[in-house]
Amino acid sequence: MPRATAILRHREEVVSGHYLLTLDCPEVAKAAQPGQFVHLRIGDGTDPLLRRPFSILLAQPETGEVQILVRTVGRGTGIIATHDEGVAYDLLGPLGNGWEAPAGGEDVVLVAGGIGVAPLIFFADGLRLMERQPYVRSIFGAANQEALVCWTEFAARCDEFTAVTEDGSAGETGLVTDVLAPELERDRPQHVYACGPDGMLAAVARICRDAGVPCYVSMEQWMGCGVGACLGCAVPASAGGYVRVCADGPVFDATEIDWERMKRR
Amino acid sequence: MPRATAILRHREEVVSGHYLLTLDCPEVAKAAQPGQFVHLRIGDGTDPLLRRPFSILLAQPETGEVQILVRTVGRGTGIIATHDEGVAYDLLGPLGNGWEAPAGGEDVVLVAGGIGVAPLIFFADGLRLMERQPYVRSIFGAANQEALVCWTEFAARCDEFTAVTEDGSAGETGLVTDVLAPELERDRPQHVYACGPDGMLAAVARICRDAGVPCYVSMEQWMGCGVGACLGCAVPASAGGYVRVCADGPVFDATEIDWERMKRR
Amino acid sequence: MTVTCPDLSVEIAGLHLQNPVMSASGTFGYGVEYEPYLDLSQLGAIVTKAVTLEPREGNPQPRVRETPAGMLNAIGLQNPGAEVFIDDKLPALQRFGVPVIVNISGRSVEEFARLAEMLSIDGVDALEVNISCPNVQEEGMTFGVDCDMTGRLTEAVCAATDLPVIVKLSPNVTDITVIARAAEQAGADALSLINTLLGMSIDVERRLPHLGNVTGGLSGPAVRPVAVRMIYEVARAVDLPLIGMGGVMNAGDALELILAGATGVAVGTANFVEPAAMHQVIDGIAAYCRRHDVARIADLVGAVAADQA
Amino acid sequence: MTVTCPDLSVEIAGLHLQNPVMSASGTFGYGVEYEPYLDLSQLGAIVTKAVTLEPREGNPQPRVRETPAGMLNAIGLQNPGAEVFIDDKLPALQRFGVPVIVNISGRSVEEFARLAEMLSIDGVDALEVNISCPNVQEEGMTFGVDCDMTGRLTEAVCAATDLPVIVKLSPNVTDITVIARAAEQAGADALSLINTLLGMSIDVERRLPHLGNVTGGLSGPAVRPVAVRMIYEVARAVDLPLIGMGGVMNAGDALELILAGATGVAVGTANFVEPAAMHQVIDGIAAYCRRHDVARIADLVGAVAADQA
Ligand SMILES: Cc1cc2nc3c(=O)[nH]c(=O)nc-3n(C[C@H](O)[C@H](O)[C@H](O)COP(=O)(O)OP(=O)(O)OC[C@H]3O[C@@H](n4cnc5c(N)ncnc54)[C@H](O)[C@@H]3O)c2cc1C
Ligand SMILES: Cc1cc2nc3c(=O)[nH]c(=O)nc-3n(C[C@H](O)[C@H](O)[C@H](O)COP(=O)(O)OP(=O)(O)OC[C@H]3O[C@@H](n4cnc5c(N)ncnc54)[C@H](O)[C@@H]3O)c2cc1C
Ligand SMILES: Cc1cc2nc3c(=O)[nH]c(=O)nc-3n(C[C@H](O)[C@H](O)[C@H](O)COP(=O)(O)O)c2cc1C
Ligand SMILES: Cc1cc2nc3c(=O)[nH]c(=O)nc-3n(C[C@H](O)[C@H](O)[C@H](O)COP(=O)(O)O)c2cc1C
Ligand code: FES
Ligand code: FES
Repeated sequence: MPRATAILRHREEVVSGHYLLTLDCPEVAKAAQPGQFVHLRIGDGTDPLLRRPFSILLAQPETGEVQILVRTVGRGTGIIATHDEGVAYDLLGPLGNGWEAPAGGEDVVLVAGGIGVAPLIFFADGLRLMERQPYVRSIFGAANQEALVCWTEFAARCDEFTAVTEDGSAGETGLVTDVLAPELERDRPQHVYACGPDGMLAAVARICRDAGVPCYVSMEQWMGCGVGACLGCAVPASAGGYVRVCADGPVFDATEIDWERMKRR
Repeated sequence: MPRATAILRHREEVVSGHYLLTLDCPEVAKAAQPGQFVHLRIGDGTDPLLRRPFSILLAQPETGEVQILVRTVGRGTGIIATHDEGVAYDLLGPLGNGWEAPAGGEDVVLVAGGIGVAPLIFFADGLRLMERQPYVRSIFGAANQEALVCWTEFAARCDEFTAVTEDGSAGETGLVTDVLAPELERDRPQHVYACGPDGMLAAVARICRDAGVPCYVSMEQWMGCGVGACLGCAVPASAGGYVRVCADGPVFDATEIDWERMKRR
Repeated sequence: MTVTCPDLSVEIAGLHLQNPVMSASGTFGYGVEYEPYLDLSQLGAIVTKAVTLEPREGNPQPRVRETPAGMLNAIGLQNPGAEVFIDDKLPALQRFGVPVIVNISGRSVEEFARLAEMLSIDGVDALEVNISCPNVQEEGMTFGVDCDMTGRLTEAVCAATDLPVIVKLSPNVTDITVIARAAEQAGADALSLINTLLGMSIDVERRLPHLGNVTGGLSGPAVRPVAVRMIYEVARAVDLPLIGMGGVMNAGDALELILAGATGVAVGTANFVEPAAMHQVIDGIAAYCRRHDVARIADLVGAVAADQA
Repeated sequence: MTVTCPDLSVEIAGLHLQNPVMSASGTFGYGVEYEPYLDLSQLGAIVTKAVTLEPREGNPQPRVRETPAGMLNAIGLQNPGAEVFIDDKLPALQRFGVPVIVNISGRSVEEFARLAEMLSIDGVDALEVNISCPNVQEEGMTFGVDCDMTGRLTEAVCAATDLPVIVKLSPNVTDITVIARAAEQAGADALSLINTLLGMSIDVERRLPHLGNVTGGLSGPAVRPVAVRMIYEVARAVDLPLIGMGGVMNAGDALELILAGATGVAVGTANFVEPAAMHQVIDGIAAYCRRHDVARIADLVGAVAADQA
C-alpha cells in the first residue's frame, strides 16, 4: 500500500528558506523511483487542509531513509520549516511514474531549475549506479548563487556540471536555456531530462524539439488527491484534452504536453 | 493594554487530560484579579480560529508567572496539551470583572465543580492574604476522585474543605449541593462564591436564594470576541434581556441571572 | 440494553446499503484509483465522477486551489463520455459488490434523458442527476437554480429509466426547499445535497484568478455548516430520503448530517486528505452507536431535537 | 518610479475615507470596546452594530459557535434601540475623527424609513441598510432575497434621509446581481457584501443544535471564496462603489476583495481573533502598494485580470 508514516530524523536549512528533510520511511525508501513524489499531510487539522506534494531527492533502501527538499513558499511549507526532529508525517507514496532510466552508456543532459533539482539528484544518483553508466552533463539554473540549492549534491553525481544564474553571482550569467542550446549543438545527447518552473520546461522542450533530442520533463501542478481520482492536476496534452500530473506524470515526454495551452503560473 | 505574550514555562499533567500551565506573563501577573480570565490564541492559523478563554488559577506579580488549568475537551485544548515549554501564546487579558473580595473577617463558602476550581483557588489565595482573613469553608465536587483536580492546592487555601464525588470515590458521595444545603444551615455564611457547570450554578443559586445568602457565580459561555463587542457570550438576565459573560461577568451576583431561561449546555 | 453490533444499513430509493457512507461524485474517480488505500467492498455505495453523453475535455488549469478549510475546483466535468464509461470504467466497479450510483450531467433535458437511457443497464444501481455543477456555464447551472427546469429535467430522466433517480441539488439558491419539492413532485426517488458553493480566489501577487476557469466550486469542511442547514431544511420540506454531503471529514461530521436529516452520507474532499476517510467514518459511526446504545443508524436520521435548542 | 507613500484614500458614496479599511457591522460593538487594542482614528471608517427602532433582546444562548475556519452567530440584533444609541453610543464614536456608518435593521419598510430619519443627524456619516440579517425570522430575511422588496426598501430609506445609503446584500440568494441592480435602480449610493451565509451545526453527543436559535450566520475565512466571487459578479453588474467583507484576516485577503471589485473592505470575525487586525490590514496594504509600485489603492479596485486567467 503506497502509504506510510515518515519520521523526521534530520532537518537542515541548506540555504535560507530551503530545508533538506531526512525522513525515516523504509516503505518509500524501498519502492521509490527517481522522479516520483510523496504526498505529505501537514498536521491533522484543516489548516492546511490538503496534502502537499514533494519530489523525492534521494531514497536509501538500505537505511530506510528518504530525503526531500522543501522550499518555504506558503502556509504548509512554512509549518514544515518549524518542525523538529521526531515529527511524524503521514504520507502517500511513492506516487507518479518517475523517469525511465536510459538503456545505459549514452550521453544525457540533465537540466534543473531552482528547487527542480531535487528529483534530478535522485535520477543522477541512479544513473551512476548503472552497469553501463551514461555520460551525464548537467545544467543547473537559478536566480542567484543562493538559489542553486544542493548544487554540490547534484554536481557530485554528474560528469560535467554547469551553473547558471540570472544575476551572474555564480557560474554563467543567464538562463539554463542560454547554456542548453549551445550544449546540444556542441555534443548532441541521446536524452534530455528536465525539472523546473513551467516557463523553463517549455523553453527546454522547444530547444530539444528543434534540436531533435528526446526530452523528458517533470511537471508541477496544484493537486487535490495525488492519486489520479480528482482530475485537479491536469495539464494540457498535445493530443488534445488533459493529462494528470499525479498519475500520468509527473514525468512526461515533452512532446506530450501542449505548451501553447499551458498557463504560466 | 490588556494584551500580552505569554511564554509557556512549565506544563504538568496534573490528572489525566488536565494540564496546569505556568506562563511567563508579567503584565497579566501584575494586573490579574481572582475570577478574571485570559483569552488565548492557539496557533496562528485558522484551526482553531477563535481564541479560547481560561480562568486564571494563580497570578504571581513578583515572579511574573500566571497559571491556568486546561482540561482537554476538543480541538484547541487538545493542541495545548501537545505544547512544549517555550511555546509563546498571544493573549488578551486579564479580562472580565472577577470576584469582589469581602470586607474581611466574615464567613464565606466557596463551591467548586470540576474545572471550576481554577478561579476559586486564586480567590481563596487572595482571601488568605487579607488583613482580616475571612473564615473560608470550601466544597469541591466532581464526578470522581480523579476529577477533583488540584484539590490540594484548593484545600490548602481554605479553613475547612469538603470533597464530594458522584461515585463516592473520594469524600462524600453525591453532588456539591447535597453538602452545601446542610452546610448553610449548620452555620450561615455571609457569602457564597461558586464556579462550575451551569446546572450546578443554578442549583447553588437556588439553595442560596432559599437560605437568604448572597451568592456570586462565575459563568462560562461560548465566546466570540471576549471584550464585550460581539454579544456572543450572552446569558439571560433576570432583569430581562441578556448580560455578557466576558464584559459584564464572568462573575455575577446569582440573582442577576435568569436561571429559568438559561439553557443547559 | 447495550448495543454491540449496531445495524448500520439504510434504504435509499429502493437500494439497500450496508452502511450510509459513500463517495461523493467527482472525488473518487471511478473507484479503482483508491483501491490501494481502502477496501471498497466495505462502502455503502460508490458514486462515480460525472458522466456526460460525449467526452469532455474539462477546464483549463489550474483546476484546484486550497482555501481556508476548503478547496475550490473547476474540473469542468472532464470525462471520457458515456460509451467509454460503460465499456471501460463500469466493469471494474462491479467487483466490489456494492451499489454503483452513476452521476450524470448534460447540457439539455434531452441529453440527460438520453444518458439515463444508455445507463439503464446491468451494473448501474441508481443515477444521480447532477443538475447543479457550478463549473458548466451553459444550461447546467440554470437547471439547479430554477424549479421549473428541475421539474422538467427530473421528469424526463424518470421517464427514461427504471433505475432509482437521485437528484443532486445546488446550494447556490435562495430557497433550496422549493427546488427540492419540485424534484420530489416530478418523481425523484431521493435527493442529494449539497453540491459545491460557487466561489473564487485571487492570486494578489499576479492579480489573476487562481483558477483557469476564474470561478469554481467550494467544498470541504468550510461549507459543512451550509450543508447541515440545507439538509435540515430539505428534510422538513420533502418526504424523500436524502444523501447528505459537504465537508464530512469524520464520523462526527457524518452524524451531524444524519441528525439533520440525511439517510446517506457522501464523503468528498476528505478522500484527498485521508484516503481511508470513508472507513474511518464507518467505524466511527459504529462506535458512536455502541456508545449511545443506538440499535439502528436509521433511527438517528433527522433526530436533532431542534425544538429543545 | 518607486512609490514610497501610496495614497490609500478612497471615496465611497461621497464619503472620503483615509483608507479602505473599516469594521464589519456587529463585530466591533460601538467601537469603544476595541479602544484598548487599536487606534481607532487610523481606520477608514467605523461601522456600528445594527441599530433597530425599538430595543431588541436578541436570541437565546448559545449564540456563537466555531466551525472550520469560521463561526456561526445568531446574536439576533440585540441592541438598545435607536434612541439609546443616539444618546449613549453615538457621542463616543465622534472622538476618533473617522466617518461613522450606522448599520440599521427593521421589520418593515416603514421601520427602516423611520430609523433613517431619526439617524439623519450630526455624527452619522452614512447608513448601511441591513436587508440581509439571516437571524431575524420576520420580514428582514425576505428583503434581502427579493428584488422588489429590496427596491422598495431602498427607495424608502433614500427618501427618508440625505445621508449616503449603503445597502448590505445577503449572499443567500440565487443571483446576487439581480438584487444589487434593484438596489442601484432604487437609488442606493453604495453596496456592501457579503453578510453571513445561513448555516447550522449540531452537537452530536446531545443531538441538539449548537445555537439556541438553531441556525445562524456563517462568517470568517471559510466564506471568503464566496465573498470574492459575489463581489466580482456585482462589480460587473452595477456602477456603484462596493464595500466588500467576508473572511478578511490580513492584507492579502483584503486585496483579494479589492481586486475583485471592492472599493472599501470591512473586517469582521478577524477582530475577534486579532483585535489589531484592521491595523495589520492597513499596514499590509500600504506595504503591498510600495512593493508593487501602486501609487493609489483606488487603481487596484476590480483590477483582477480575469480574461488572462
Ligand atoms: C509533483 C510535484 C513535486 C514537487 N516537488 C517539490 C519539491 O521537491 N520541493 C518543494 O519545495 N516543492 C515541491 N513542489 C511544490 C510544492 O508542492 C509546493 O510548493 C507546496 O505545496 C506549497 O505549499 P504551501 O502550503 O507552502 O503553499 P501555499 O500557501 O498553499 O501556496 C503558496 C504558493 O505556493 C505555490 N504552490 C502551492 N502548492 C503548489 C502545488 N501543489 N504545486 C505547485 N505550486 C504550488 C503556489 O504558487 C502558491 O501561490 C512540488 C509540486 C509538485 C506538484
Ligand atoms: C470565562 C471562562 C473561563 C473558562 N475557564 C476555563 C479553565 O480555567 N479551564 C478550562 O479547561 N476551561 C475553561 N473554560 C472553558 C474553555 O474555554 C473551553 O473548554 C475551551 O474553549 C474548549 O476549546 P476546544 O477548542 O478544546 O473545544 P472545542 O473543540 O471548540 O469544543 C469542545 C467542547 O468544549 C466546550 N467548549 C468549547 N468552548 C467553550 C467555551 N468557550 N465555553 C464553554 N464551553 C466550551 C463545548 O462543550 C464543546 O462542545 C472557560 C470558559 C469561559 C467562558
Ligand atoms: C474535485 C471535485 C470534483 C467534483 N465533481 C463532481 C461531479 O462530477 N459531479 C457532482 O455532482 N459533484 C461533483 N463534486 C461535488 C462533490 O460531489 C460534493 O457534492 C461536494 O464536493 C461537497 O462535498 P465535500 O465537501 O465532502 O467535498 C466535485 C467535488 C470536487 C471537490
Ligand atoms: C457576531 C456577528 C454579528 C454580526 N452582526 C451584524 C449586524 O448587526 N448587522 C450586519 O449587517 N451584519 C452583521 N454581521 C455580519 C458582518 O458584518 C459581516 O458581514 C460578516 O461577518 C462577514 O464578514 P467576516 O467574515 O469578516 O466576519 C455580524 C457578524 C458577526 C460575526
Ligand atoms: S491530483 Fe487528483 S488527479 Fe492528480
Ligand atoms: S464574547 Fe463577544 S461580547 Fe462576550
